[in-house]
Amino acid sequence: MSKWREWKLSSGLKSILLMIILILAQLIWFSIQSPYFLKIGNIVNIARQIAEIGMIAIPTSILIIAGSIDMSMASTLGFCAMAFGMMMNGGIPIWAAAVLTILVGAAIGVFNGFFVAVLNIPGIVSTIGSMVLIRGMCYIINRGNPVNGFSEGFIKFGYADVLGIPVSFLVMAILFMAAAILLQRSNFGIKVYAIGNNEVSTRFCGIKTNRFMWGLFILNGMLIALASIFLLARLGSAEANLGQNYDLDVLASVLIGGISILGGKGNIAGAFLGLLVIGILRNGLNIIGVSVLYQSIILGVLLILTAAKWKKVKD
Amino acid sequence: ACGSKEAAQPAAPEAGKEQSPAADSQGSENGEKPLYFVNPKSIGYAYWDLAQKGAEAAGTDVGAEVVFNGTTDVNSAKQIDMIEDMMTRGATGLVVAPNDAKAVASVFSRARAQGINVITFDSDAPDTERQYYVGADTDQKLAEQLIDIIAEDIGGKGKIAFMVAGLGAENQIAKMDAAKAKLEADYPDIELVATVSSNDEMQVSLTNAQNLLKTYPDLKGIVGFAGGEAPSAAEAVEQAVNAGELEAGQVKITGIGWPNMCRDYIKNGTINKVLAWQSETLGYAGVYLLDCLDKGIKIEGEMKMPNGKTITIDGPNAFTGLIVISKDNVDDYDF
Amino acid sequence: MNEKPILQIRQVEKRFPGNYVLRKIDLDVYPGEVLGLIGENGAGKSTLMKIITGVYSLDDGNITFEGRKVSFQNTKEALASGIAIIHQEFNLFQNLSVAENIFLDRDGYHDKWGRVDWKKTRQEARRILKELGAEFDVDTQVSEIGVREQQLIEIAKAISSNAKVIIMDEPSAALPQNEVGHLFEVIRLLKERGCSIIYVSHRMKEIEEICDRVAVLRNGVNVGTMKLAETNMHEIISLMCGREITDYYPHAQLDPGEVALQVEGLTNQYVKNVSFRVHKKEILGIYGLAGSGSVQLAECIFGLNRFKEGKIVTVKGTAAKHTPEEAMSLGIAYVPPDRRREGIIKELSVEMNFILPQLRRYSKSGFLMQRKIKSSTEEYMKQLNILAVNSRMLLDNLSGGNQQKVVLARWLDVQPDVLILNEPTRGVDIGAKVEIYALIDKLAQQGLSIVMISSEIPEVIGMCDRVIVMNKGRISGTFESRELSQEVLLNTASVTKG
Amino acid sequence: MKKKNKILESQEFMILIFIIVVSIVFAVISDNFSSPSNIQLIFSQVAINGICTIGVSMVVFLGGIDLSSGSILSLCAACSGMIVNTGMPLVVTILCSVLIGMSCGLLNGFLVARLRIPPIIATLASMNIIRGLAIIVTGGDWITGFPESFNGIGQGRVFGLPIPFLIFLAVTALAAILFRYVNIGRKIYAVGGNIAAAELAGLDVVRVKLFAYILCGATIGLAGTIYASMVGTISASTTGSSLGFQILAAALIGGLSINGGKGTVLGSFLGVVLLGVIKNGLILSKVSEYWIDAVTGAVILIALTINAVQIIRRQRRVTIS
Ligand SMILES: Nc1ncnc2c1ncn2[C@@H]1O[C@H](COP(=O)(O)OP(=O)(O)OP(=O)(O)O)[C@@H](O)[C@H]1O
Ligand SMILES: Nc1ncnc2c1ncn2[C@@H]1O[C@H](COP(=O)(O)OP(=O)(O)OP(=O)(O)O)[C@@H](O)[C@H]1O
Ligand SMILES: [Mg+2]
Ligand SMILES: [Mg+2]
Repeated sequence: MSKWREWKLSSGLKSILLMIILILAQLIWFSIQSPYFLKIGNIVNIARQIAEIGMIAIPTSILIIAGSIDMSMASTLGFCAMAFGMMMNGGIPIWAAAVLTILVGAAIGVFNGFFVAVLNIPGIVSTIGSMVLIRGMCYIINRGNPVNGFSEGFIKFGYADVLGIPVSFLVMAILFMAAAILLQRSNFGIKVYAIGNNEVSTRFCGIKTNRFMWGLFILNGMLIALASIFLLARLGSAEANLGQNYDLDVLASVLIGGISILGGKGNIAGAFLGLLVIGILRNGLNIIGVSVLYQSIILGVLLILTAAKWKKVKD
Repeated sequence: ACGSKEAAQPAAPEAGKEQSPAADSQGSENGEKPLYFVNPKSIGYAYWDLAQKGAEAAGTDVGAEVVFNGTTDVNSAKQIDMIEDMMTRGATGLVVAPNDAKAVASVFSRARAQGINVITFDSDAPDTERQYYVGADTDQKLAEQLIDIIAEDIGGKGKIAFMVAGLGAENQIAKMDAAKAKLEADYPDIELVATVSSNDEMQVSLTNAQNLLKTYPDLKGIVGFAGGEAPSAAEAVEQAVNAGELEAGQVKITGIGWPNMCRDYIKNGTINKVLAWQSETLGYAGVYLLDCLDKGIKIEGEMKMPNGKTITIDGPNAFTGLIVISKDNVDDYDF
Repeated sequence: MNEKPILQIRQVEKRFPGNYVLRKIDLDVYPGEVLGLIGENGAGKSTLMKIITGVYSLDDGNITFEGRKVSFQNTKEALASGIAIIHQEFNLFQNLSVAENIFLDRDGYHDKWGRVDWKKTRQEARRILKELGAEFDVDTQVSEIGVREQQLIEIAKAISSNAKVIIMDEPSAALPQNEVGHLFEVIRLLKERGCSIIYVSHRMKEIEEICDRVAVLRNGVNVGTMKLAETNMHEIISLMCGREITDYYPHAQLDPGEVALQVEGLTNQYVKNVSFRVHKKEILGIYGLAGSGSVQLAECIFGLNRFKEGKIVTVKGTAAKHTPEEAMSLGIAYVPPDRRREGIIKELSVEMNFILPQLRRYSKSGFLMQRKIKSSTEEYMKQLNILAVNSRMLLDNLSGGNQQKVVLARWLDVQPDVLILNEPTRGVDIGAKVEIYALIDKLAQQGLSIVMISSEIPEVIGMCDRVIVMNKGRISGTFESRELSQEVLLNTASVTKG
Repeated sequence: MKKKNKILESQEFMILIFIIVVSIVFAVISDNFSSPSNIQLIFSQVAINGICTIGVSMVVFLGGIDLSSGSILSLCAACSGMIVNTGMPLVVTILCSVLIGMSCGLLNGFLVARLRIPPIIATLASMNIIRGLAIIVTGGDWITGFPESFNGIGQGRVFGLPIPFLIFLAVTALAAILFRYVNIGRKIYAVGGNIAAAELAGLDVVRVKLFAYILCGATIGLAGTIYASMVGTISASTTGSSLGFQILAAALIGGLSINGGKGTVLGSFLGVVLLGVIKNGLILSKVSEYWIDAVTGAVILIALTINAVQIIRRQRRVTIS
């Protein structure tokens, strides 16, 4: 009896192991290829580059585990960044603007969650609509003009570090840890997994699944808003199309990280590793000078390799 | 103009204790070629391919290693990531076509702090520490010239529309604003009725042009502010003319346009004139200027580059000049 | 039955990862017989049937059909050769019509260009359903019809093919009693045509009524095959369970206590003006054919469905918000009928499934109290005899019966005053059934009120103190247990007027 | 009576009503919207996306998804252009383009059916790969300067209707027939409805999936040639870059379910037309360019909401009698 328990366990660990191997392999390969790869400065680069994607990957992982998804994340990111920038330019103190921006993210979450929780439209469907709508809003709020001209201090903040570790990365790492603990050890976590596995059963246990999903969308909006603050600090400027295609990177890290698109399965630690895989890949290929064209092909192949089930299975 | 000898010195004072990788590579591997990183807005376009050719040719001519790479999508965050990565790799000079003029400011100042020379090309980032901008001409000159062309085409009055690649893109906005100012100042009888954007998709810009023709039956002219717009407009006009919905010559078209894409339309008269420049020359000039900075060659006046082309220096700007493409000269160019 | 067997199974072995399921099984099926196949849950019945029809491959042994060795790749091949199967679980396409579900992709129902012969498909579907005594629109989408009809479609699918052997894996589990009669008529008809049937069921009554011979599986071993005429049910059951079972329905009537649940004039789109009371220590049965509204009634009481009019009152108060949360606070618990869809969460552990309704009780400022969870779960695992390696085991890896017990444990832990059990023994073998009955009895003795919704007449009669019969959303009769008989129940449940 | 009710309640009917309402609004706002030549224009504008949508719908019926459609379109259009520029006749060009599309479909099908990668991941991957291929094949160059004779398929008209639209109609009709009257079409629905049951019933699920993806690729291949002819210039890096989401939006508006097994070809057709009408109508109504995306998004959400409310109402109405 205990034998197949181990077997089951290992299948859960398998994707994590695979990713650690992938990361090690990349590290070795790139450091052989380029002497600059393992320099502290470069590691810091990688950390800073994946920070915002990571912040979005957290709520995205949670939503996907709970059986939904937010396709409008890139638009939300852009909109929040623009809103934040305009508030700062409008004379609102940075901290107040940051809080308001997170509220804007929450409001977008309320909007997105409404369709899922009240109208029972699957997230992947309704958020395609809001993706278009929110991107449209990006153009409307500043009549298409980029937002920039922020204070020196704010721009410095984008590159600030603590003991050499970029602040944005620290924040992301802390959030990841918090999410991991919450998912493993709290009420919240069980509900996320339970809903993703079997929404009906969960509802039959007296849990208000719709309301909970709504909450997840609000959380999602808030974390994206947070990411937008760091992104804006790093860029110092927001165009109306800011964040476009970020969703693909976020999805790729989450999915490579072994979180099942079908919901209910996967581990936030996996998403973090997936993020590292992609971050290191991008950086390493850039450093050894591989054309981005081949980079996207390599990324595609990597996605396939990690997701494929090569063994032929019958019973 | 800080293109002096000290820029080439490895240890700029601000770099302080942080040993820059650039300094590293130069110091230790003496006699090694300098490494120039040329970063377009994105790759996979003919325009940037030509820039790559130019940049690499210049690399050979000046004896530098040139790496040309960019993102697949127009995305300023990824562009900055890539510049940072190349700085790590020890690039001694950067030639960048910024997607967002403001967003590159911080990475540029860090590059300068490490003693890396920075030049923008194709699109400028004026409020940054970049040392030179290599372009065909200023956005303002370009836009004004386009307005002059369309005004001449339509006889100084009537309705016109703008077609742009991205409504929110900085370089498009700069051109549009200059064009609007020019209209207001010099052509009060020309009315700008609409602006449509295509996100650089030909099918979308074709659709946009078709819809414009329907919406404004009395439209006189269309100005395209990115390479794909004028040919799409021409295609739409030709199709409408063929279908008998429009009279030939009723709608005039101009804009930025590459000879290869516009050749047929220019030859059959759908388009009179477009403005163009050779991105190959831009790429070449960018690398060439970097090398001048590196070697401490004085940058001023009219400079003849090793490939025989000249650039005009005007303050921090280096202009290769705009080419007016028309029936007479379209066959002289192949790009 | 004197002739050669049409289907011969020799020395068949099957292992799943870490699980030895079938050991050297021998089994013969003769033309024109009905062979009963019985065994406890997990004995390997379905696995054997799936091996015959090519769903699973066998590890060892061989199968001979009509004198030729066969090894089918899938059920379609088996069907083409003459072996049809009705699976234990429904395998219907909810998005397709009734007729199409029966004949999809069947040779002869589309030409060689692949054009579907819709006319023939419909006609034949209508004909076969009529044979089964069912007449419903063959163009209806399966998603719009009830469980009973779905079971009939599964049966229709199997008998539509002129197969020589038809395997029926618990075909009656979702059928009300009267439909089983129709099914048996059809089986007899098939038998006359020379068709052999392998009939798997946990209902001994049915085995007794329809089978010629019975094979008994225990732990993957064929422990005996015998002619029904030469044995009796008692013997068969002992053989199957490996022990004697004497007391099926242990429930002795108790003096009912005060009223625990009072339902008055409940009305919504499913139920009309339903009123009843349940007392402490009482087991109230609700009997109804599929579509009678009994399921919806239960969901209504538990706050899963809204109602327009009426009142639900318990000792702890009156329902106002109609949410499951409120129902729980009023002391009501509900064990739904469809374990896989409504009961369990298979990717979560036993523990997590166990605490789900009471997250707040098992957590402190939002974080789980692991030790308390573990000890509480293990206590219930012991109490209900739940077989699992430990409390962290994923529910998916438990057998169906044990999964059901986890669901039960979850709700007992809520310590309700009223426990609503919806089809608590569906698909459960006799041994486990008896265990569940004993448990229900014990709970009633402890003072719980139990509402048991069931479509199995014997258990309704055997276990309940009082029975409400529902028909078309209304209560069509209330009976004390001594007045009960099968005929009375059936008649009251199926009156067509009003 | 019952049947009539069914039609009136169907998603397709709702969309039709929605299209009519939106059109009336536009016709009131704008003088030109209802002119015959504008209607022709809308028809020709929806054709390419429409043909692709029908193709992708086949995969959606199956319970799949295709994010790579834009990349496939780009590759096929670019190859069509390059082939036609070598002087090949139109028929050969179309055939080659369809073949290339089918190969891409085969790749997707292989990933999804054989390697059992969830479709959203598989096509996310192939989207990257195929786009890269398209750029490499074209060397990043604009593909343009097609011979005059090539214009017919994209710009010609028959009975006053644009040929691309007629092809769109034909593809829709063929697909409708396939999914109503042909065995493989029904099997695709079946697999989308309940894949476990399909496997148990011995339907060759792998083959069915491959078939759907290949057919999807073929359809996009056909659209690729039309794209080349109609647009006249192809840039491999941007062609169809937003197509994947537009198709999804159209299909979902048309009542297809992302989980498969639900919806009709007609629904997709109407979804495409609705989006086309909105896009054209907004520009013709001189709505500010900054508002176009937002309004489009809002209309998508409204259509989805109407559908959802409809479903909820229908569920409420199910009674036992
Ligand atoms: N993935 C697995 N690997 C190994 N064994 C498994 C796996 N999943 C389930 N099992 C075993 O299969 C059995 C459950 O199978 P199934 O659901 O068919 O049970 P059952 O025969 O209906 O039993 P019950 O009598 O409880 O209804 C359990 O004994 C469990 O140990
Ligand atoms: N897919 C599977 N993977 C692993 N083990 C399985 C699987 N299917 C069945 N089993 C095992 O095979 C055993 C026999 O299961 P089977 O379904 O044949 O029992 P059964 O006799 O039909 O029970 P029931 O009366 O509940 O239908 C189960 O105990 C289970 O352990
Ligand atoms: Mg079984
Ligand atoms: Mg079972």
